[in-house]
Amino acid sequence: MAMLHTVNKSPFEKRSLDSALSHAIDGAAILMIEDGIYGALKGTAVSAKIEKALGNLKVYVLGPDLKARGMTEDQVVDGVKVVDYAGFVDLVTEYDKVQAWL
Amino acid sequence: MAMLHTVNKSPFEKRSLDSALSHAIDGAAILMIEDGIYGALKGTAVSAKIEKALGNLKVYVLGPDLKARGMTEDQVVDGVKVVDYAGFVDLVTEYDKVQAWL
Amino acid sequence: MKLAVLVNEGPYQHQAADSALQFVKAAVAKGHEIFRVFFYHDGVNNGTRFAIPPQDDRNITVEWSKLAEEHKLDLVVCIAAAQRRGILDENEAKRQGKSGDNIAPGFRISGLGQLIEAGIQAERLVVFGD
Amino acid sequence: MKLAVLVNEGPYQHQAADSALQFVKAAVAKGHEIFRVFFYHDGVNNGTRFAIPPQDDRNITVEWSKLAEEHKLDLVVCIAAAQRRGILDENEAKRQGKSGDNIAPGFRISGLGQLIEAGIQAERLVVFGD
Amino acid sequence: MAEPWEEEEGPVKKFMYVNRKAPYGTIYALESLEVVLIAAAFDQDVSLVFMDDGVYQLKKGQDTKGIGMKNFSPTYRALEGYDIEKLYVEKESMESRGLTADDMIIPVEMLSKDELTSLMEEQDVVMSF
Amino acid sequence: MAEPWEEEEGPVKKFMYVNRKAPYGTIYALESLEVVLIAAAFDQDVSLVFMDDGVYQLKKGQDTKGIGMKNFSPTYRALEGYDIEKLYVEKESMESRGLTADDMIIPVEMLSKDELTSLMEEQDVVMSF
Repeated sequence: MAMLHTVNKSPFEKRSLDSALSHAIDGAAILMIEDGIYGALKGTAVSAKIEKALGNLKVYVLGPDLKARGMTEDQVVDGVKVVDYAGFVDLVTEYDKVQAWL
Repeated sequence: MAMLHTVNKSPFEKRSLDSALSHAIDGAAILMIEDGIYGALKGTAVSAKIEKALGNLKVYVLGPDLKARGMTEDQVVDGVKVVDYAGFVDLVTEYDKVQAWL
Repeated sequence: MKLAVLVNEGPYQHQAADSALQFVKAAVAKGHEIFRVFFYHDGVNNGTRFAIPPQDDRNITVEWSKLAEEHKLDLVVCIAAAQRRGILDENEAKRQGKSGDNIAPGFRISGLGQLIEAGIQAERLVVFGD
Repeated sequence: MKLAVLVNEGPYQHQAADSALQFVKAAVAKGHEIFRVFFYHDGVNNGTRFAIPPQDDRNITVEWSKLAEEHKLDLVVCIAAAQRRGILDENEAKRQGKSGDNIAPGFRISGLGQLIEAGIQAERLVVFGD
Repeated sequence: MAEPWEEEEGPVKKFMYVNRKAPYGTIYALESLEVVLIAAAFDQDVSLVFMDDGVYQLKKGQDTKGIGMKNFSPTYRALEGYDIEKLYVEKESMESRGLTADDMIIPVEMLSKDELTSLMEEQDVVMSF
Repeated sequence: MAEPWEEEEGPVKKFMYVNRKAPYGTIYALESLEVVLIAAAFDQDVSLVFMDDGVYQLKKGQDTKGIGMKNFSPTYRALEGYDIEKLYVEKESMESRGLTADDMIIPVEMLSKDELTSLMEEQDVVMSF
């Protein structure tokens, strides 16, 4: 399996989501955690980035971080999968390695 | 005098320069310090932002931060003024108030 | 699977320490081995026993200490980063002529080699930071 | 002119503390009055005397302490932020039942009201952070 | 007109607290709120602004149980009791994030970027978190 | 081919250190370098990458006297002595910042974003600062 890329910052504040997306190969995964979850939402000025990324990447978002920020699963872009911390651990073991785009 | 806006982050990493520029009135000043100095340089993908801002704003960059990062005064966009810490203090007293776009 | 975790920020200011803590709890619950948790940069501030967060808030350092005791976790604070930021154990305090130390139970201070070793020995390294 | 300074980050991890220090030095050199330097968020970590940076690097806390002594600066560490992050003076340590304190000379621990007062009394407030 | 006993307490300054960070990812939102609660005791003219990712601080329905942190969003509802009534959100920040007034935990006044910029210029002290 | 005494020391892993932050504004560049210097003693396969604002770490002519901090950029020149010879900068990061190979304090190999992405996928461990 390819790499798991984690993104923990809001795409409205920092450019790390762009860096992650442009360095992920086909079949790699992006996991949005902490303030990174704002990048996974429908109907925002950056939603199109993730919609496009879903063409060749798996995209995940951390549910507990979503809920903490008052966002629900149905606000997430279609095709983005919601995982909990146990799912985060599974992703880490399923993919070959992890790169944190801090 | 209007407000002095300080920006301390690289415009390639964070969006705080954009926020500062879009909330500065005519006659206000922008001072770029720390990693913010990268926004003051000629020939980069973001130089046009400052060139445009110079139309209605005063733009300053902190010399010691410029030199620390290996940049020289002649690499700064024409019209941007280089100040030292004493000049920073002067700007703080000349303008009515200071807003730090952290 | 054998996992290692790197924490680059102190508690409270950034969520990194919380995220790392939740991740480690979930990994342990799934039966994975945590080879080591390494604290670098401001991450060393996770290891001060002097912190007293408000009573209605979590105490991140106490949670690390408890987790370490329950699951025999190896919590390593980088010595160089700790010196810069004022995290001391008894030995370091004596060696540096400082009056007292502030390291929390379950944490130990050691060198950066422990991070590289974690990278070699563990099958995955997961990094939490700003 | 009467100036106040707010420092929101700890030393070393971010340049904020260095910038604040250089700014205060320059302001004092120009004859301005520094009404107060207030340390908030991780900024409270400027006030630990336990830090031992490498010998070829600056010691930010020692520089604050020296500056405070030379120019009678009022260096105030926010009590709530300090409790969260493990910065204690003798009183606080006793009150909280902690073994020892780590506050550096020239710093005092006080409430957030001191920041608001600085905003009221000073003619300019300059903020340094991440 | 200021009453005479108010005059005695010194000048009333216009303080604006600008919140530009999302909650929980960093502590700035929470510790900024702690400043504002203290500020309320000083009888100054206080405004709170939420712009950029700061608008997320007021999102309804926050539930932090899963991340082990305290949900401090109910405190925003208490601000009125502290006589802090000038709360503003920036329209452009809301729109680019797909948020509307209905998403907010408390009623706030929506200002355009230009209106907010003007208001900011009227202040004596701006503290940004 | 590995020599027999190298075999004894356990597996050689491919470690990549990714530097994405500018120097001095934050400590990550300096403390990342400290990791790399220690890593050199472990006989692993080490690569250093400079991308995004990390390319600024290698800018020639750094002079930190005015900010009171230590100029650590000469240490990059010492990396060769530690047998750390795989240094890469990302072409796209350089170009958007108006930098060329001539601006760099040491000779580095310039890789395109796609080449760098492939190289990153070949690694066993990626540490990013």
